[in-house]
Amino acid sequence: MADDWEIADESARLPHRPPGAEDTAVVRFERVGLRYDVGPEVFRDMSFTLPAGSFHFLTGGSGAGKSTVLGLCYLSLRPTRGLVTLFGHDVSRAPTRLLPRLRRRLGVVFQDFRLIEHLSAMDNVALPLRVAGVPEPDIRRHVPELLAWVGLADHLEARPSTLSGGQKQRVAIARAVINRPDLLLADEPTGNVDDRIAMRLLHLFEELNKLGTTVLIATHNEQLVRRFAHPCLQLNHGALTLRQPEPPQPRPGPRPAGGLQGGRMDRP
Amino acid sequence: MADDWEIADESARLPHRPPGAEDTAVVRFERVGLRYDVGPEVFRDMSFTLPAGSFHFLTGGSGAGKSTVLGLCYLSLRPTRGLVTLFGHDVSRAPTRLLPRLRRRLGVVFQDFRLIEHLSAMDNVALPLRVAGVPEPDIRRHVPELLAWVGLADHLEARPSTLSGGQKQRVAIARAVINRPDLLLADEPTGNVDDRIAMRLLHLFEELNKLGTTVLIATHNEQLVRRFAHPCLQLNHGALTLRQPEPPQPRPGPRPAGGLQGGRMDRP
Amino acid sequence: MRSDIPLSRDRNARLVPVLVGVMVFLAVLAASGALALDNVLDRWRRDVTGTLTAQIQAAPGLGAEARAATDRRVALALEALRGHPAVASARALDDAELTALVEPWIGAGELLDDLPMPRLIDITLRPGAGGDTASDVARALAAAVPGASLDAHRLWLSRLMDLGEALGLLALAVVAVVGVATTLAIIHATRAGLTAHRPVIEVLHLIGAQQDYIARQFARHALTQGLKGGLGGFMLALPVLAGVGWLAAQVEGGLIPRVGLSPWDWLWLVLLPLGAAGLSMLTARVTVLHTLSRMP
Amino acid sequence: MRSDIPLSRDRNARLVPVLVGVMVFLAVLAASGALALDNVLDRWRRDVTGTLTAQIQAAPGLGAEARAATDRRVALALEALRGHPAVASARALDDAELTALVEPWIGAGELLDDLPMPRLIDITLRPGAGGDTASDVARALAAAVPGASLDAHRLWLSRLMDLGEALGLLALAVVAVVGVATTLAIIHATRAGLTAHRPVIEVLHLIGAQQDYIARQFARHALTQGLKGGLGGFMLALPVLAGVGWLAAQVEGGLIPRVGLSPWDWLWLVLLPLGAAGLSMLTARVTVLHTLSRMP
Ligand SMILES: Nc1ncnc2c1ncn2[C@@H]1O[C@H](COP(=O)(O)OP(=O)(O)OP(=O)(O)O)[C@@H](O)[C@H]1O
Ligand SMILES: Nc1ncnc2c1ncn2[C@@H]1O[C@H](COP(=O)(O)OP(=O)(O)OP(=O)(O)O)[C@@H](O)[C@H]1O
Ligand SMILES: [Mg+2]
Ligand SMILES: [Mg+2]
Repeated sequence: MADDWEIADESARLPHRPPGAEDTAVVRFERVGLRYDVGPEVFRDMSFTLPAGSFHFLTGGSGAGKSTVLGLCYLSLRPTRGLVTLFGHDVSRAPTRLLPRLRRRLGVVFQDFRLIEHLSAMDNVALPLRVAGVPEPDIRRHVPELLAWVGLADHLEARPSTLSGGQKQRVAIARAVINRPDLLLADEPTGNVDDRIAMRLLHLFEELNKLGTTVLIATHNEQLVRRFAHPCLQLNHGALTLRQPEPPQPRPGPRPAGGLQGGRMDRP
Repeated sequence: MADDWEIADESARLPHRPPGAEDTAVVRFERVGLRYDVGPEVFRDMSFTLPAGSFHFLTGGSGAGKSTVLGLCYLSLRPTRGLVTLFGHDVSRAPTRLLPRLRRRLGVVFQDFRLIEHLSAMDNVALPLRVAGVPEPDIRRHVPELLAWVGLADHLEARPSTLSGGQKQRVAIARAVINRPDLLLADEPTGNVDDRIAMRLLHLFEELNKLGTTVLIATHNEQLVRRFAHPCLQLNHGALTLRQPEPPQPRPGPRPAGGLQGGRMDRP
Repeated sequence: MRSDIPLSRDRNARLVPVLVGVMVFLAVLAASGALALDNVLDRWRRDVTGTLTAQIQAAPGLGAEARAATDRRVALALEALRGHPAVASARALDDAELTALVEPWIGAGELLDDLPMPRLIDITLRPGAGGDTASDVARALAAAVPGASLDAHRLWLSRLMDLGEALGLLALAVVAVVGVATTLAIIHATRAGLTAHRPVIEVLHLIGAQQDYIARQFARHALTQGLKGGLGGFMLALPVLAGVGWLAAQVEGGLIPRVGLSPWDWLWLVLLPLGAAGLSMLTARVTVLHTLSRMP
Repeated sequence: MRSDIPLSRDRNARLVPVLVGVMVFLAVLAASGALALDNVLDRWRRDVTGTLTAQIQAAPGLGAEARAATDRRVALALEALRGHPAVASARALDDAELTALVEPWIGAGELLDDLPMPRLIDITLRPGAGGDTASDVARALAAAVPGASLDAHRLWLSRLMDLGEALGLLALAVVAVVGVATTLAIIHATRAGLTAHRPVIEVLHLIGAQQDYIARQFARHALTQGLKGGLGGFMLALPVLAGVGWLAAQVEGGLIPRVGLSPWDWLWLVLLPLGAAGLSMLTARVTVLHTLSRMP
């Protein structure tokens, strides 16, 4: 796991994002509005920017529109009004051919996991690699390593329906990060795990962030937002406000040294 | 809402549980063991009792077996070994005819909601009443009231797929409590809602508890467990320990007076 | 009855009615074919069984004398036939009948009167006459009257009848096979339609619904869907049947009787969509109860 | 090709192969029926078209004299026929042929030699002879030779032929209808099978799979399933066809030619399961691409 996940030649993998160009916008919303079908507008005139390499939380009450914002970012929804750009491309006007290539640079943790029921945990996590054409031997090596790291070494062949809620969520997270995305979007990724695992997963996201991945995490967990000092986008009645992190709080316990290595987490 | 939900002649509804007989066990596990198919035992020799009218949390790491314990309580699973009694009936030996009647005295919030996709929120919540043969006019009155109370007045006719994660969870909770069950089992009922709504839902559970409902809530939310002073069953490596509540902490904000009344919660 | 779980709002479940429709459509075509064939055979049977035709050559020459000679031959033949133990009755066709028979082939007109026409005798056999009765009668006739023979045509028709009967059996066999295949397909489609509803069944079960309550919901739903599909397929088959009937009416010859379906046949056909819907309902009920019986 | 998404592990999706199987089974039965009917008609056509049989009554009396008189009549008739513009050739059947024809009806033996047997003449008409040629020839023959007539039997068979051809058309129409229904059912079953996979399609799409990659996965899966079902249905139809063939062989008369299928017919039949599988594959591809085109 470690060798493959420790950075080596990150710049070579990300030619579109020259080192130091932190100000390049990975996601940019400009006066975006969205309504579902004939319903009311979920929000309007929303503007914000996620610079490359940034780490943001996205909070807001239930039904405020967090998942909707993420859906716009991962190209599952099109804005009704306004402009959404992803990696500098206007998503409304990008040619259809281009979209799959943009999507492969994303990692998404869906709120309802969206695991494929008739595939094993391993096959589910391998999906982004298969789609990207990664050679099978590499898949066979990387996937079990990552699953072991999230504490599912014993469940490689389990169908999603035989996994507990938190185990499913960890499979979903593994699938989102397996191809080291340029942009990670996670929707309530710790809703079904206990605080210990939540910490561990957040550290995984921070580790990825250090490798250059831009991260946006929608969450209700105020504690998490407070504990990790990252800027927070707050959705409230369709309006977005950016809240800078409070002065760093003492982290609970020492941060694990070998960040992404470590043993199993199952039944801690 | 209020009139119907405020107690009136509770004793008449619960002849099996004479007032004051708090020691009557609603759920009793005796040296229970369970394994799925050919897998390892999730736990063994588990014994505990939920007295009538009690309120317990159930905690434990992801994959520890919380959902499995609840599944045993709501008769979705049969113990591989040991004895499980529900309302005094040995579930392994109760005649099949009896089980639906036992199940109707339960309210269950499933971790994955299990809403019926092609029914509206209203029809989903109405399901337990329909199954119990409640007259349609009563259903038409009670269901919208309860949905309004959990903040979904605007979403009565919405299909589950058009609801946000937290909205789905609230529909699931409404369905569990609509028939004022004798035993409420909730699996991670606040995983998808923010703290404010979580508090509100917990108060709903406490309110029900005061009306005589026995409550068991599986959760990862340590904060919640600490904030509400109720005994907590802790699952750890297949062993169960009972932790009595710490000395009462100051509750966050005044508890709403008209507990179960009140306005909408959507987009707080 | 009070309002139930609105299963019919599930819009994905259009498969079952469509498949039931197609199956009923095919089954109606197959069954009506078999029934019509059976009707044709029935008429042939009535026409043919127990009757024979003898042909008496005309005496040579033209004119009244030759006619008288021919008449004598016919009288002789009638006598011989009536004396035969297997013959119930024998009747000579009169001139008008004979002319009517020959006319289509040779044309009407005075020519006919001049020709030395062979005479025909309709023979009715006693019931229960065996298969070789015809040969027996033929031999007796030939011995009694020179130039008399049995009409091979009718004999041949009787053989055709046997063939037709065998083909009818065969058609019935094919219809049976189609019926079995149809039944299996409807059962399978209904069950597959229900797998999509397994979570619903599970939730209803866990909510405390009685097994029978759940099964009834799904059975009623399946019945409605099956009726929709079955009647649809039946309706679609009607114009096809009408077209086939029209074509058949066009080709009706003297030999091929009118192809048609009796009211009883129609009853059978109407039973097909109803049966398909009932089958779908029963399958739903059994499947749901089976699914439930495997839940604790 | 590298390992793909193992869609085939989805165990709920047995519906499509079973339905394709049933449909192919029915289509094979229908098509082989139509082909066999066509073959029968073809032989009848070859037997009947352009040929006629004339019957010459034997001269009265027994013995050599009468025979000689009959022979003269035959010679006269042959001459008249060969002189007719519509007749290509005319040939008198010899004694052996005549005896063989009559034997089944009257029985063999010395009796036959004693009987004044009518003679038969095989007539071949020139190609392109019209529908009323037969009546024309009949009239000419009757005028030339007393006691000579055209065999109504053959004429009747020619009418039966017309009927058979119309029935054949009708059968083809029914087969076409069955084919359309089958096609629709396979398309529908494949699409319904895919609705269960919609979440999978969605996830693959969101993960950044190319449309063509996704469509190919599902098309290949559908092809495999369709082949399984189609070949299964074909295999099931084989014993039924064999049984029907055996029954038909049992009832073969002199008139009904051997019912059978040529190698070309078999090629057509084998194309049915392959076509069904191809149809299923195409439907899957089109449906998936359509589903994807409606996702942003
Ligand atoms: N597919 C849809 N069709 C119609 N309305 C929808 C759809 N999806 C979401 N909505 C509505 O849009 C609003 C915002 O939903 P969204 O899922 O973005 O909320 P959220 O912030 O993610 O909430 P939660 O924290 O509960 O998941 C909600 O009122 C919801 O009912
Ligand atoms: N249907 C099943 N078949 C086989 N194994 C199962 C099944 N359901 C759960 N398990 C296994 O049983 C163990 C306990 O699962 P359970 O769902 O009870 O955990 P949990 O405490 O609810 O966890 P979480 O907090 O993540 O929901 C897990 O290891 C899980 O993989
Ligand atoms: Mg959401
Ligand atoms: Mg659980």
